Amino acid sequence: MSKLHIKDLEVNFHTREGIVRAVDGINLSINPGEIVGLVGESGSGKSVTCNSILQLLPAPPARIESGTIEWSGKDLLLQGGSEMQGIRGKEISMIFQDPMSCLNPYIPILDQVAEPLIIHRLCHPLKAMEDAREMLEKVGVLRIAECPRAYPHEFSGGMRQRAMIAMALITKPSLLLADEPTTALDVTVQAKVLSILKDLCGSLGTSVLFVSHDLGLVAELADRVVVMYRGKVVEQNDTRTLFTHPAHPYVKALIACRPTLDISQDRLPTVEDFIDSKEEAPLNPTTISAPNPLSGQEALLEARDLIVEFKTDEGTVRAVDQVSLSIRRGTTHGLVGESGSGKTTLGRSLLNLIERNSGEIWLHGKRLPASGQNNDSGFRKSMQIIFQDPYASLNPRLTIEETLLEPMAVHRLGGSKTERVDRVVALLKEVGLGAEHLARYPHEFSGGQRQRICVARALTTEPDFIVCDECVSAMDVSVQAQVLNLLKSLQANRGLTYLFISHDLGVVKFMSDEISVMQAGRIVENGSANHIYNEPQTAYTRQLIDSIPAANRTSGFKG
Amino acid sequence: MSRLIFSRLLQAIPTLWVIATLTFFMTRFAPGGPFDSEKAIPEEIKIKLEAHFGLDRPLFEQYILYIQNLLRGDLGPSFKYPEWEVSELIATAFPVSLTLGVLSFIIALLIGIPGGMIAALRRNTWMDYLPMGLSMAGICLPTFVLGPLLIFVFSTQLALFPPLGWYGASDWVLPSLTLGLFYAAYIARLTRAGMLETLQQDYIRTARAKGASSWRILTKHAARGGLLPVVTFLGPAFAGLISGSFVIESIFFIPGLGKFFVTAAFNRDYTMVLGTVLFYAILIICLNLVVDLIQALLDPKARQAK
Amino acid sequence: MEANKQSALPAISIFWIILFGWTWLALGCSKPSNVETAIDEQVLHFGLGAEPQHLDPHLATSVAAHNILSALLEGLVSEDPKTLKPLPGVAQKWEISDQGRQYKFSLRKNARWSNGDPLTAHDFIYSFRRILNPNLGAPYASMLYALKNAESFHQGGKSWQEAGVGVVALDEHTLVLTLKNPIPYFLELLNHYAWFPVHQPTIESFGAYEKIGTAWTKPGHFVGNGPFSLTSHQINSVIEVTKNQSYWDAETVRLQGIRFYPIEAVYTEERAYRSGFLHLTQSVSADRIDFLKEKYPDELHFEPYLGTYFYRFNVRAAPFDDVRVRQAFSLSIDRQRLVDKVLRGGQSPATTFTPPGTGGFFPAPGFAYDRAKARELLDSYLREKGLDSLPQIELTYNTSEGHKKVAEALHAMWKENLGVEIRLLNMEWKVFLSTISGGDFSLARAGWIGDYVDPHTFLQMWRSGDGLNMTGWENQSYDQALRLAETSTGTAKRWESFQRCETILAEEAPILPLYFYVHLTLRHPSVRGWSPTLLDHHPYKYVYLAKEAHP
Amino acid sequence: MKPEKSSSLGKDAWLRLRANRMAMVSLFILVAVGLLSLLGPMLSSHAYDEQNLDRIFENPNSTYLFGTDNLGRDLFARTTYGGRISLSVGLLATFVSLIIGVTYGMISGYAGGRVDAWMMRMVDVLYALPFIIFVILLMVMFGRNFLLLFLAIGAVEWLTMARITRAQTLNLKKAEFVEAARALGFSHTRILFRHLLPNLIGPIIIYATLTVPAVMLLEAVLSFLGLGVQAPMSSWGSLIKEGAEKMDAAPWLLLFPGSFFCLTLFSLNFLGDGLRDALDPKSSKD
Repeated sequence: MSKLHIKDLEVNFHTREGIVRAVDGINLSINPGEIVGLVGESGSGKSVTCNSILQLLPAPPARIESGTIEWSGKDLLLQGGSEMQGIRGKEISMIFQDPMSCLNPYIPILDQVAEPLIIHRLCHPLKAMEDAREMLEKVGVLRIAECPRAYPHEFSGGMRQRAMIAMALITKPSLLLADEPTTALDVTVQAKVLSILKDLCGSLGTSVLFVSHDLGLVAELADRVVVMYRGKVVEQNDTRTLFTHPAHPYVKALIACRPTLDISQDRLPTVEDFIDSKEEAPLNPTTISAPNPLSGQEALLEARDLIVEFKTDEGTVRAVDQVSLSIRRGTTHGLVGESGSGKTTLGRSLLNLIERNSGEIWLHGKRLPASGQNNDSGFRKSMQIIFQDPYASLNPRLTIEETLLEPMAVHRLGGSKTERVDRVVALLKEVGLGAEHLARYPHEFSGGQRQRICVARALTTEPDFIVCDECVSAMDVSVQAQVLNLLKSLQANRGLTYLFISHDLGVVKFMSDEISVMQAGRIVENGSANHIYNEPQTAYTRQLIDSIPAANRTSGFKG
Repeated sequence: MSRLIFSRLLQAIPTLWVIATLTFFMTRFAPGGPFDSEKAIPEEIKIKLEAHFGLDRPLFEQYILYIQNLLRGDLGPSFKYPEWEVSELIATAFPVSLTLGVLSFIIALLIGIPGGMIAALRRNTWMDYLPMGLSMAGICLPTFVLGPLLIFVFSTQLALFPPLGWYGASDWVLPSLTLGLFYAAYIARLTRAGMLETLQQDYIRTARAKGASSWRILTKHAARGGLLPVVTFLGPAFAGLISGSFVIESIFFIPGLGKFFVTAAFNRDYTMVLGTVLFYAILIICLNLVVDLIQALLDPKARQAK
Repeated sequence: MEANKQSALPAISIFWIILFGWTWLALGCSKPSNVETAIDEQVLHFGLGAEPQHLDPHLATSVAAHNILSALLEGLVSEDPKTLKPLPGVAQKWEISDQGRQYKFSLRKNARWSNGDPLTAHDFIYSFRRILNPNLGAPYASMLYALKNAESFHQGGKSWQEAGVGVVALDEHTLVLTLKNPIPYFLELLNHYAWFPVHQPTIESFGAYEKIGTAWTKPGHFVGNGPFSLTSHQINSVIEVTKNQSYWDAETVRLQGIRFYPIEAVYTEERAYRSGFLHLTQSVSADRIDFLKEKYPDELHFEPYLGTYFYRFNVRAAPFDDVRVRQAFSLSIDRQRLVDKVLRGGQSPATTFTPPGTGGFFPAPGFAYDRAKARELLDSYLREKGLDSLPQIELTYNTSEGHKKVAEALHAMWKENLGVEIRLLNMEWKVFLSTISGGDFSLARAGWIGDYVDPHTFLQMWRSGDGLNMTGWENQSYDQALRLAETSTGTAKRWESFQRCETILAEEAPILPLYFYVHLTLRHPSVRGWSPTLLDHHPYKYVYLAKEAHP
Repeated sequence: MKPEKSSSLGKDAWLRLRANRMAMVSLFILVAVGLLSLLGPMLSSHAYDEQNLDRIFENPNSTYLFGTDNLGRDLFARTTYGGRISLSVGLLATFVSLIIGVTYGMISGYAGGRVDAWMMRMVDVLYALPFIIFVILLMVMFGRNFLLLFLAIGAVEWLTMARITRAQTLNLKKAEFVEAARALGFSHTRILFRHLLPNLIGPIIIYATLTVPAVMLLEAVLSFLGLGVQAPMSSWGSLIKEGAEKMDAAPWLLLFPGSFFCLTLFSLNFLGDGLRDALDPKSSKD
């Protein structure tokens, strides 16, 4: 068993726009049998660090400027192509984030799992297939026994990630590099995959470098946690100490700004609260929120017996199955469920963006027209949507000004052009941007800023009802906190009604007054936020809650 | 799989019908007729001739008659060479074009795919620029320049190969090279683009992380995905190759199909035009089907979808 | 990316191994050229120019068909290889009577079909009847109008007996032809394939008597009586004939076979010749004359060819409805310069329509070059019409390098000499034909090759309403003069009438003769017994191949 | 990495294109060839149809920069004049094919469902037609007007463009900004032309740079068949065709127009590649 020791590693990216320092002199070591968590937000350099160990960085543009990576007496950075081939997959294996794209779609799973054994000539190819089958069964890919020639696309994401684990561990490597291995998975699946990973590595004595953006998740698994921020290691310590006594303000902020399930807050603390003030902020700057004063009023939106079906090659799929829903004015209705549960479809059919097969939708007591026609803009003005991906939801060819003016022009709001521009500027200020941003194009903004623009666009028509469809799911926790705070304050100021869709129970609970849990197109549970969390009525909801890493469920550390 | 073949063949029927109809009327509306000639034929003889070929009937009746004959598999005699049936002419010329096409195809693949792969692997080095530059030259040079050029070098100057004819293996070299190089150029570019795209895929990184060698990555992991777009191109390209090339046939004096495509239209040889058009359409339909089957073979996802 | 260099090498090396292997294989198989082996084999490799449309002599219309049919069939007479004067063919001898109206042919007894059947006078009657049968629709049926009552039979409605066509078999071997009126060049006419006999049993067995497009002309079916018989026909590739042993004069025939290659592209044909693939080419591109003259001075031949290259005016529409404009266009062409500088193939400038010397007829020059007069005529026209310039004139020609070159040269000449800029309009062949015959042109390119060596084959075209006239020009005196020439018997009288026709043509200028054709060809020195003839007819039975003489 | 100045995607693409040396050289060559074609016939002291029958087939010399042809015409004037014809033919036909193809593809992709299926079926049918026969028939019908003919060729060339546009539209249709536009109650036309079309420009431009050479090659093939421009006009295709026939006797007749032609095609292709890189969203910042 060897020890990995990274010393003063510096990695730069040489792009046309200039040199970007991705990793800025970090030191890190992994002892035999140890599980080390490497945590940071996007752009912190955690993946670059991980990839540079096996020389898997795309070069150019990446260049390792200095440092050493010691592994069983050798400096990995000095090894040539064929030496590295001998180490990769044999001594050090790797698992990547997206199981959908990381398995070769043209080769049967079994062959891919067996391949490391064949490449490294560890056994006879026939024996390798046998071992691969065993390994796959061990990680729970049971279908392989029935159809050994199955291809990756025939498996779900969770099964594929299990197969990736089997592939990585089949050669019994000394070190496993896991780069965000569960980020793309649903919580319940994530929990299962993590436990398999942990058990298997434990039994093989493999040490693990576990890279993740999710501190809570790492707490669940790691013996030791290393936190990176802007290419530097800001803190590393054993898990318990790091959680209970974080030293660096950034780490403190990371722990604090994630909405948790056990307490209710009106506003989330943000990283700026901790870093800019340079002072010890309270760990829990929260107030238990008072009951919403607007609650109990009449329903703004009501849906009755909604059914939405899609035709696919395999036949008709019922995405929304007899859903009835009522949302009161000025409240937030949370909608939670795993991928494929139909929550997004429900959101869009409420906006009449998708044709529904049957059912009725009432807004302001008026019935919406049956089909998803575009031109009956009467109701369009009062209902808007904010999407998950702020990168895709802004037209890249239009400036912010054009994007925001267009809806007003189409709906003839706001009289003259100057009046409209004034309103646009006011809106931008409201979402935390300014008039100086008007002439810019979307690609010049960060993800958080773009989402603010999307919010502003949704507000141009002065709607009452906004569907937030996973609108913070793609964001780092620190940015997520800012956007969630913005949505909350807008609701307070404008009396907006939200349908807040997310797979993240914590976020939903933070935002919502009421929560519906969706599964397979149906709403399985309905109730007030606290009620759902404290007394889940169905096994499914309970499973959802239990799957959340303990550290994310509560503000305290119980791992 | 057999369902795919069956449904495709079923779809082919309306396609062929539309094509036959379109062509029928287009040729008839083109000015001039099959019996116009310089030594002006007396009017009464022309009428006789037209009656003999049924051209005196109303156009729509001719059309119905043609479709009826077509359903019986009868393409009728050529108007230009009435002593020959259209199907007979196609049947004599097709083997020639097939030989030429297959040879060119092999050359195109043998040059194009390795060339594109090398270029993709060594992107932005001279091993990329050289084959890509050559392939651009191949695309830019019309075959009627390349053909005489090859003849000039290999036949006139070096006396290695005969400059024309289609009588033995040595006659095959220059025409298939001329035709093959043109397609090789396209294939090389497509291969390079496809390979570059595939080499950026995450699963290539996975393969590298397993310790696979470059050769293994190229052949086992990247080739399938990278060559899929090439396969799509190959169907119509192959149809184009084996249905002959007028330019090549004219330069090298080869009795292939390509000549009929051009001269039939020029001669207003109505039956021949329709015959060649339908023949080509059937080729395209069959080869597209083959392409789909190959794609299904290469791509398990496509296999399942079908 | 650390790809290793060996990665793509196997594929490349496999490719090169195959290529080299192929090269060696091909080299190993490479044979001596056609021309090299031909002397021993006595096989002539003949550039045919185009695939013949028909091999049925009664349906054929092309030069290519003539070149093949004259090997496969023989008429009543044959041709002298140098002068094309009639020699005995199937007919051993003949007597002319009734002031040239009646011909009595004695057929030779040893004349046989290629399948051994004897060839009799009835075969000729059957053949004449077939080509004149209105239901066959033979394009050259009118060639036989020379026979008495042939025209009325061909117009239909009458049976052969009723019509009484002037052809009678006195016995198996004696055939009497009666003409409508005396034709001095009648015997020459008989060498046209329309007069060739066909084998009755074969025709009947294919039902080809009045049906177009039967398989009787294919190898294995074709029964002929010529010096050669058809052995192979691969369309667009080769037509092969071999010596017919049952031909009556097989002793004279020295060639064992002829291979005809329908190479259409003139540059491909030239390459074929230069590589020893062909003995002779059908044509040579005008642009290659200087180059080939230098490289193959002894093999490039300029041979007289009975044909005139000219343009038609459309006299039905302005401005060419006025003779002054037509004359102006004609007078502003420097034909000598056109011939010397543009065509460069030894053509002679056409100052008349009939090539001088056709059958001994030398017309007086009529079309001249006179810039000043041309300008004057045009100006007077413009003044009279009150025009500043002529409307846009289009010169229509069919797609061909040669036609284009001439048109471009004339375009420049008119621009320079007349100050008129015309527009050139190149049309695809069939469109060209329908445009011209529809009269939808102002100036159109044309050419005429004589079917027989007599001025009549040229001058008859300009009769009012003739199918070949197409200019819309009608002239009573011309028609009279032509009729007079047709009915006269004495040479002097005929020449006088033809001269009258020529003079009217030159005065009225419905056409614009440019030059007289020359047959340009590359011919290998080993081809012997081949003489230049006016009609480009070369009786194959006198042709043979011999080693080049080494002076 | 936020730029100080605001920049549109177009400007960004231009900056990236400027960094691509191959593409810039190509652009320069194209501009030079274009200018030469435009001005060349005026620069030459001989008109493109002016004949000097005493000086035919002359080697390049001081009077005739590129030599003369079979009628003693100045090859420089003819080459540059031919450039005008070939380039305008290429651009015109491409333009027509773009208009038809993009509209067709966009409608098909945006409408989706049965409309899409039928429209694409039609494209498949047209694909199965041998192109050359149809060009000849069109040629025969429109033969009198060369520009009209290339309008017709453009009308035949649009198939691939339609397929590309449709595929892109299908992708873009699912983009969230299109859905946002629908949620905001915009009309279909507005979505098609203001939101979809500008985002399709990238692949359209790239394919257009590949269509221009394809059309120019087609023009050359038509010249080979004798269906090219009306004499005495010249086009690169017809000049190359004539040059190829005489390459052993008068190589300059092939060399000069051939180099211009190849240079233009090379440049168009490299420019297309450069544009692809420059407009590729993957290579954008972030």
